[in-house]
Amino acid sequence: MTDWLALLSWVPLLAGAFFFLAGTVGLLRFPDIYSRLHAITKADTLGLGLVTLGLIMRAENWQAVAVMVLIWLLMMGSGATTCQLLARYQQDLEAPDADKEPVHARR
Amino acid sequence: MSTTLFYLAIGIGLWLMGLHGLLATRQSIILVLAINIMSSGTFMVMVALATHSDPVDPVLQALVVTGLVVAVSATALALRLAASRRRRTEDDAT
Amino acid sequence: MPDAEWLFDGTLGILLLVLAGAALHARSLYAAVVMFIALGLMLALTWARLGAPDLALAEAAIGAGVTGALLFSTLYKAGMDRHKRATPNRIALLLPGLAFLLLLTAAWPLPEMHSPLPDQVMAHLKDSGVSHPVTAVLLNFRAWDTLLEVSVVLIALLGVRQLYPSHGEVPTPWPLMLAWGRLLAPLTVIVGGYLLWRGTDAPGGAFQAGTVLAAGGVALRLIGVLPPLGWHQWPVRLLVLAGVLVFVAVAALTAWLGQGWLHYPTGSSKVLILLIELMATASIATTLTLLVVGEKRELRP
Amino acid sequence: MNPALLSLLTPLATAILMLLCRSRAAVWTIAASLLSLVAAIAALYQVTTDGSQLIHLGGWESPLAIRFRVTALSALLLAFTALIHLLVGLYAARSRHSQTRNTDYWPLSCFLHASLASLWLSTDLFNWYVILELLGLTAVALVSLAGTKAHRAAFNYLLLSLAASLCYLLGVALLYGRYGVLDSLLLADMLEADHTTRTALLVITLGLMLKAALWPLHLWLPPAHAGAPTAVSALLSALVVKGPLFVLWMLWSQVAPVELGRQAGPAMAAAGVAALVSAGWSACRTPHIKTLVAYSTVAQLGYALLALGMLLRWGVRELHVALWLFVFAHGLAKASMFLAAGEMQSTLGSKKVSALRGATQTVPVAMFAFAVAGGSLIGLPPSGGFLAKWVLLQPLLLEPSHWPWALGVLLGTLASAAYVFRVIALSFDRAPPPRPDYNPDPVAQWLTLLPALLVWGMALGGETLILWMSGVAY
Repeated sequence: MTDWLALLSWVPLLAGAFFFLAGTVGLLRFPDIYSRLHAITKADTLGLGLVTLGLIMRAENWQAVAVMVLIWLLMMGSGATTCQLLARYQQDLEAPDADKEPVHARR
Repeated sequence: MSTTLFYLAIGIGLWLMGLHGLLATRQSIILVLAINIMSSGTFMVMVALATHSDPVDPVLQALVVTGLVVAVSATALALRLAASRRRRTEDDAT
Repeated sequence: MPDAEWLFDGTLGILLLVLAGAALHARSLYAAVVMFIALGLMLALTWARLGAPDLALAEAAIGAGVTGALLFSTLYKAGMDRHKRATPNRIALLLPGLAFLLLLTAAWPLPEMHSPLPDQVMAHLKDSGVSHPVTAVLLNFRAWDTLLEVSVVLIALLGVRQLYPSHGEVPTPWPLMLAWGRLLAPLTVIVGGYLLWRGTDAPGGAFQAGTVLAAGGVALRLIGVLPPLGWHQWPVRLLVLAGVLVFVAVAALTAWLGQGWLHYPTGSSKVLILLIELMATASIATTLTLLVVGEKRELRP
Repeated sequence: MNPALLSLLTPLATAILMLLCRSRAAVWTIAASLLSLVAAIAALYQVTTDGSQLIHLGGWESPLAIRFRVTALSALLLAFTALIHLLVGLYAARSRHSQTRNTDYWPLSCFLHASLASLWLSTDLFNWYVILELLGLTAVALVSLAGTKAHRAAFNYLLLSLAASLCYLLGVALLYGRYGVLDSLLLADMLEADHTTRTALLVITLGLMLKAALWPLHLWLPPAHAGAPTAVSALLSALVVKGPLFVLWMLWSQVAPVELGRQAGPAMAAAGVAALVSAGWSACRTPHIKTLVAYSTVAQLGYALLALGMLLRWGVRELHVALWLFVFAHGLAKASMFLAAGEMQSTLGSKKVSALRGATQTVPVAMFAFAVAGGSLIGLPPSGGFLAKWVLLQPLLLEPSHWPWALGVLLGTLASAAYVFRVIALSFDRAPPPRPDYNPDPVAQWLTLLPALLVWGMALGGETLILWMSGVAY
């Protein structure tokens, strides 16, 4: 599209990169797995959203934009689900409560 | 130092890492990983060579697709063998 | 190297080597497998960078996806000890260094070399029945390779059938996984179908489509929606054997009635290629699903 | 339809149909190998009448398409493969002890037959890679038929086979990068002896030697071939290790530049002699019967490696004949020896060589087959092995400068005589009282004798066979 839009796209791209960086620092610094998961999922999802926005500004045709949005939705969904699964799996490992049948935990 | 040569070097490096891993470890799953890394190295050498013609050489691409499918089926068999090899107490009275 | 690209190539190359080293020398098997899957995705990025979109698709689906699933199911099923104690003994690093120099000097003059094959493929592209060169090579110019390759996948399944895989029964799925699986499955079918159809004139094709469909099949099987596929059920057998059966039938008929082995009659090469691709996709999807989640009672005769 | 293609298509189609209707009847496989044998003989007749043909698969012209080359040698190899499959199939169908009765052995052996047939016919470097991979996976699937105890050997076999294929593929990639052609016949007049070609051929040779278990890369073979079911170990030793050897011979004698071959020749010949001596020594010392026969395979491949090395060094045409006579004689003799060893092992109920004490009384026919096959491996006169050794020794004894290599052949013969007579001497002792569940299967024992008689048959037509094979263009 027009070049000012390309220039403007640098803002969301850099913001996205910053949030990815924040997520990674969170992953390295936070003490236990739950907060790490939290850092990764939150920061990365937001970072990805911003990067996708930046790329959409640079996209040539609508079909590319639609594909990028679909990718973004998919990533959001899979990121959240994986975070849930990992958290629940970790919870099973640490404190398998009696009523819920431990799914993966194998002695 | 063209792009092709750089990726050729990386491919050869991966191939040697896989070979070294194959000779150095005893763990069955790590051995399978080593084989996969070795095949990725070989495929990288092939794809790096494919970039010498302007539209990337379709023959080499087809060869690497074939190689990939062969690698995944061999890995599946190797992993199942590793799993059943480990469980020697498996009932194979049949 | 053009100015800005060396930064990207440099980081990608170093990342590949570091991930490969980490996968081989990780402390625990679990970490090694995770590193390997990351390496698979980096490889997919490398193939895209080197201008081979077909391979990027195949590597992401096959290399990172199916191989990762296989690795995790092996880790889980065999209950392997997740913490590796024995560190690999350090074979002297001199030998690999020497070999690296030998191979690099061998590969040094290669970027300038040129091969007649790509121009020949382009020249014959119009009467190969498809407009995408890689699919033309895979399914027309070197169809014999592809036939043997589809039978390699079949032989891998036959090999796994002999192993009476350990009967770790499929765990009961959580409601969240059920919902996510139900959402993903139709999407994989659409993407798989699209990849198959676009294969004739854009990156895509039987193997990438088959692997994406296999991923959908595995997800459905794990959440219990898909019933256990049994080798004793003839539809499953027909699906698994479809690829090789159709390919061999086409080869035999063209050799017997037509001009020669796998020499498609002039007008109908596109139809034949599509038929073979469809059957190959079906057989690869079923075979990979059985390879990943095929359990003891399903695979036994 | 070209008869050679029919000989390739029959086992492939039979395997798929057997899998589709889930039939495990032996009769299909035996019929398929018989039909394939007839088609191979027809192809041989067609080649002798109007010369070797080149089939362009898919009708595209040469550098693009994969090409099949039907020469007298490849037709002979097709017939040889079909014959061995027929003999081993008959034994596996008839014998109670071959552990392959109600298993997937039948479709898998048809696939093995089809992949070997396509290996003999193809001339495309990457096509050979896919076929070698198919061969390796089928062999691993067959080895793992023997149950969990064979899974460790099968796992090692699979991994080393994959590593070897990747070494081979890297060499092929370097050659394609350098010359831009994948067809070996076109490469034949393009190769120059520069650094890239030398390195590529080195890596390819390492891969193929590892796959064909040539000395010093043979350590995976004894556990794999000994652990496999009887019929499978016969197929593996007689045929599967010959596939990579064919590619090695094709590359070095037809494709590689002559000066490179002259440099590599002595190294290969030395490796051959080393294989003969070291594998022979291990065969003498191993306590198990089937491991002894497996080590004998590694040793006998030393003869082929020696013949190839000498061929590259001096370019004497008779050594082509010597090499391929060794392959045929060893295939038949080894099939008979492995079947006999497996039959004796399951009848006497023990893997140990010491259990063969008095075998001439307890399992007479199987022991006789073992002895006849052993005679051919040593090279005793009325046998194919003797023919091959005769043709090998003639150029060796011609010039005095070649005599040290004849000494190597002498040492090899001594070693093979040692491990064969070790078993035969033991079998003439007085047999211990038979075990309660001892019931021999005489028909199966006569079937193990069949390939050994064919090895003797080779000696009957020896003169014509040598002259005909010398006249054939390689």
